[in-house]
Amino acid sequence: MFLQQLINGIALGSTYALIALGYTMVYGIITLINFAHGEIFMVGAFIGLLMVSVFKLNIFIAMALAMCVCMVLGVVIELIAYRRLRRSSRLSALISAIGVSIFLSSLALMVFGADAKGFPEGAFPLHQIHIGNADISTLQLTIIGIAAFLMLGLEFIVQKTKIGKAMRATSEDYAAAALMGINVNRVISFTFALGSALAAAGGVLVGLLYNAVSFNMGLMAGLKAFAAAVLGGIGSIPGAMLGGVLLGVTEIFGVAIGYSSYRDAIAFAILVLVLLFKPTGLLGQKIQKKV
Amino acid sequence: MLVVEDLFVNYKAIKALNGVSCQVQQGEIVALIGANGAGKTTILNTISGIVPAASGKISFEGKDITDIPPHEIVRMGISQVPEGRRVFSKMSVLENLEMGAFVRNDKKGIQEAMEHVFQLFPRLAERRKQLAKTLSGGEQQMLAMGRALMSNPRLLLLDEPSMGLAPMLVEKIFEIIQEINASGTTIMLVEQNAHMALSIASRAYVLETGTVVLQGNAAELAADPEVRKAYLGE
Amino acid sequence: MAILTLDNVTIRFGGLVAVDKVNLAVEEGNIQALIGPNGAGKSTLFNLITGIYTPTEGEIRFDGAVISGRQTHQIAALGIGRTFQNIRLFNELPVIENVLIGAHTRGKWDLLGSILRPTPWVKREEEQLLDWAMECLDRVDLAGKAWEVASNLSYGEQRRLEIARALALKPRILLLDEPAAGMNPFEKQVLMEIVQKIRQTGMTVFLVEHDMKFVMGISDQIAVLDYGVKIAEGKPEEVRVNPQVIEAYLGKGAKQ
Amino acid sequence: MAEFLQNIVGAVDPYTMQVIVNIGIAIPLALGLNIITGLTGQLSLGHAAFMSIGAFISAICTIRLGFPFALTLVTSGLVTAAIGAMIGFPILRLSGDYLAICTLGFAEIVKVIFLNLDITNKALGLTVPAPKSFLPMPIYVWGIAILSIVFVAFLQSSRFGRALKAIREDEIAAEAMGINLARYKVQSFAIGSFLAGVGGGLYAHFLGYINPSDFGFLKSVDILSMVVLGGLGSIPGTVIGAAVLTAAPEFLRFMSEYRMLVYGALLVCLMVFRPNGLLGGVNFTGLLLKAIGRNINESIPREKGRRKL
Repeated sequence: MFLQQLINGIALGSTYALIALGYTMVYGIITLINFAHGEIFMVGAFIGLLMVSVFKLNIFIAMALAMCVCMVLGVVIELIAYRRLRRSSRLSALISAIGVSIFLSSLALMVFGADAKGFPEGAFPLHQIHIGNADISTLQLTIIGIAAFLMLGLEFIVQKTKIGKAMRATSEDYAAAALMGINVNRVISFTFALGSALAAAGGVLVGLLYNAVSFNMGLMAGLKAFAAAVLGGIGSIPGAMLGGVLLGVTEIFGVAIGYSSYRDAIAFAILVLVLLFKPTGLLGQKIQKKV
Repeated sequence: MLVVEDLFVNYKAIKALNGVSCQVQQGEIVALIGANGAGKTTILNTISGIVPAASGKISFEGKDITDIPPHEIVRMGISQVPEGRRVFSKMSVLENLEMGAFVRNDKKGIQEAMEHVFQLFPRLAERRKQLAKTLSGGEQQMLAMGRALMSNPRLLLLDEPSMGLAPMLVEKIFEIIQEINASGTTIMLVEQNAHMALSIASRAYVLETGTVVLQGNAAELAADPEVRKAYLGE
Repeated sequence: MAILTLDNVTIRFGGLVAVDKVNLAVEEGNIQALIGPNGAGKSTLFNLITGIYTPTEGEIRFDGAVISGRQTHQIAALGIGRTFQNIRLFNELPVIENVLIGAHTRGKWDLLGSILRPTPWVKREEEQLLDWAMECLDRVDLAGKAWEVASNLSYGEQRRLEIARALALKPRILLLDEPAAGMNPFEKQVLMEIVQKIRQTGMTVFLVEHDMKFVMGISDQIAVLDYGVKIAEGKPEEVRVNPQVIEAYLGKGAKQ
Repeated sequence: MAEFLQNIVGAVDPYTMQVIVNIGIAIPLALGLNIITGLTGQLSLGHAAFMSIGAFISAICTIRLGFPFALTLVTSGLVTAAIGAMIGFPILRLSGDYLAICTLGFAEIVKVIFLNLDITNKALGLTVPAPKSFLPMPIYVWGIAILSIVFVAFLQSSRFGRALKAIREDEIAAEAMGINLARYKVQSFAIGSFLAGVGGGLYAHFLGYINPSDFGFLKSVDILSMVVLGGLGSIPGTVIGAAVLTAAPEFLRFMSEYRMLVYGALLVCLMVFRPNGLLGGVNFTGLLLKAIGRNINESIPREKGRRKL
């Protein structure tokens, strides 16, 4: 029972982590809570669904395509809705982000309708594996595997590649990075592309997990993923992974011990408590007050 | 090599520069001195493209660079060591230096530049794996200078290299600045330690509230009673 | 009598000792200056006095009472007014409202006063505060700009407005952080006269300044800070010829 | 008297009257958020939660306790203010985005709690009986709207309001002027919550049915847009914002399908092209004087202008 719930929790948490990474990276680089990020996740899920059910593509190819489309979407959103606001107040950018979020979800409502859509039968070869008294599906294992693979890939890009290092430099000191000859705008676009791709992957995986894709799935998942990012320490990539998994596991265990109707409140209660007692999150760094 | 003509810069309603003109010849060390808020840093930042000019013209090696974005300026051969060092504190010494070479793609050249930097600052070689935030103030200054040298600049802009450093270190840093200059890099230096700056510079400009009030040969300026007055209120 | 005393005050940020065992006494009614190169810890000292930072070690006393460890707003209410090195005005508000906010501790009506805003009692206080604010603006020669938005003022005017705002607190000691920075010689002259006039009202002035002409011309007493350590103290003519000070400012070899 | 008013109300067609009343309900709600976000500069993304607290408290007062309507509204306002202060005390230490997220999280928690309580009838929601009052309901609502406008106008021009504005502009400088940040922030949060509570009470009784799901994130964004549209911190702006955004969906009915789509796009355009709000920076007094043909500068000579503050 415990093992079963743990695996369920980790599988759910991995999807939160995938979305949380985008929040954390974008916040790290332009200190904006990208409210539209949850909708990118939703769009990703729909693209994946479309590829599988209409174009009859393999689920993994569909996921890769969804990631590509969302990369472009993320970059375009930044270009249109955020770039010009980079020097305005934080509030303006935040409201613009909320506007994008409303726009995308109502667009999805218009195009795909209000009902949740499921993946066609056999889109993913489902098998159950028995470990002890736990039933673990191949889907759960795949989710955990893909999430882990993508996160390791991201970590590699950020730590080892030239553009990844430029991302870190830019998130630390915008002007100093520009003085190095780094094209800051391009680095920011790249960050949005990367984060959006991960969110799209998360969207397809969640769509498979619940076998439901709907226009309003972005809001709650986005908010929870944000909670995960804050829990881990916003701006920290390992923090987002840790936060996502912790949140997923807590949520599943909360449901298991009978608080299923408070499911959505659990994530936010954790969020509020973390903000109150350790505002920098589990792996975040302290920020010195500037006078 | 660098010509600044009648440069005006505003921050909102505040006029930071009121028609500054100055120039730097190939191979020189030129010092900009003056009190806080006189506009020294603004000049460097406008040359680097971080701060937009309201009017006026900046040209480098004959090309107009007034409205060119900062990352292009670095490519053209100007690099800046900003005030307060601003190293990437969460990155290692090595990674900081790699960032300095961001515009370059020649692996061999980068390797050579890095060896040159380690030769100038042996301390950095010892600490190449450490995160920059664990370095002392003096070491961070060395890292900031080393980082700027990684792009092989023809003109190096130095902003307050002595700030917050112990006197022993200040002398060391100034020796290295002369060394860098001797190896062929032209230098424009902003410094509050006027005597130190004038002792290594060939020429200097004295700024006050966004305008050049005095200029000339560094040795002559060092002896000028006006300079002493500006600094010590004599 | 000393109105403000610093006793062995030290603050560390991580490994960096920004202010190191500083002892200092500001005499009541004096103009006391604090000078030193950039990064010497002068502004940090002001932030310690006003409670923005808390000293790692040592004690700060104002008028006999220990103030280190108290909150910034409590310290302000005791009668310590200040300006900031990098001008911190309430930018979107009119000049007069900036000064009225400075007079916050001079008023009594609070939330209830908002509800009773049109009653004679509240009105009277508002009138008094307005008169007082206008008087403060007058003292820095800005009465004519009372209705402009603060961010539309020139640099020199913004610096003076900060002083008026601090004066509105009716402080017993006024801390000025680089009041002359970025001013032209004429504006500096005007500022010097303003500060002298302020002192004539009996107020103590404690200022950080880089402009030596300004400092030398106005101060009764000067303390010099270098790398967080007090290296000299005395009358302007003493400090000016102090070899350590010359070295800190002009660099080695300038001793003549 | 009451009959006379009833006649006036009766003269307007019911559909228009409903829109007018909705605007009257939106005004205290938006003004409450304007105090927190516009005046004090603390971004709240959970205003709908306070509205829902007010709505449910007032509904319960009416249904279970049989309070008269006026007492119901006062109770819901005060209880909401108390909860606002209680929540505000710990979270107002947070700054900027973190505060925004915390209020958002709090709002979601409130929603989930209401969805699980028996007294709020869980997910089914509550049916609220029409209030008994000698005044016709529209007059009642607008009376309260006007009262809240006057109150906020007083507040803005008082010493208290100036302290809030100082906090918005620069917290460190405000503190150096002797302003107790924590106290003023909590008070501003409490007053904003009070108005949200009253607005929630009006909403519950005028609509006659409330459900916790009606007070989600989108409702908070809706109220925030009213404040932002009119320009943060401006009372006329907020009132116009409340009126326009309440009436707009009615005018946009012909494109009901695209409504939210257009709304989202407009929000982005508004921020990109006018980051200070559509009416931000507009001098309403000046416009008024101009409209009646007076020169602005002449009309506010020094002595008179003083009182204008």
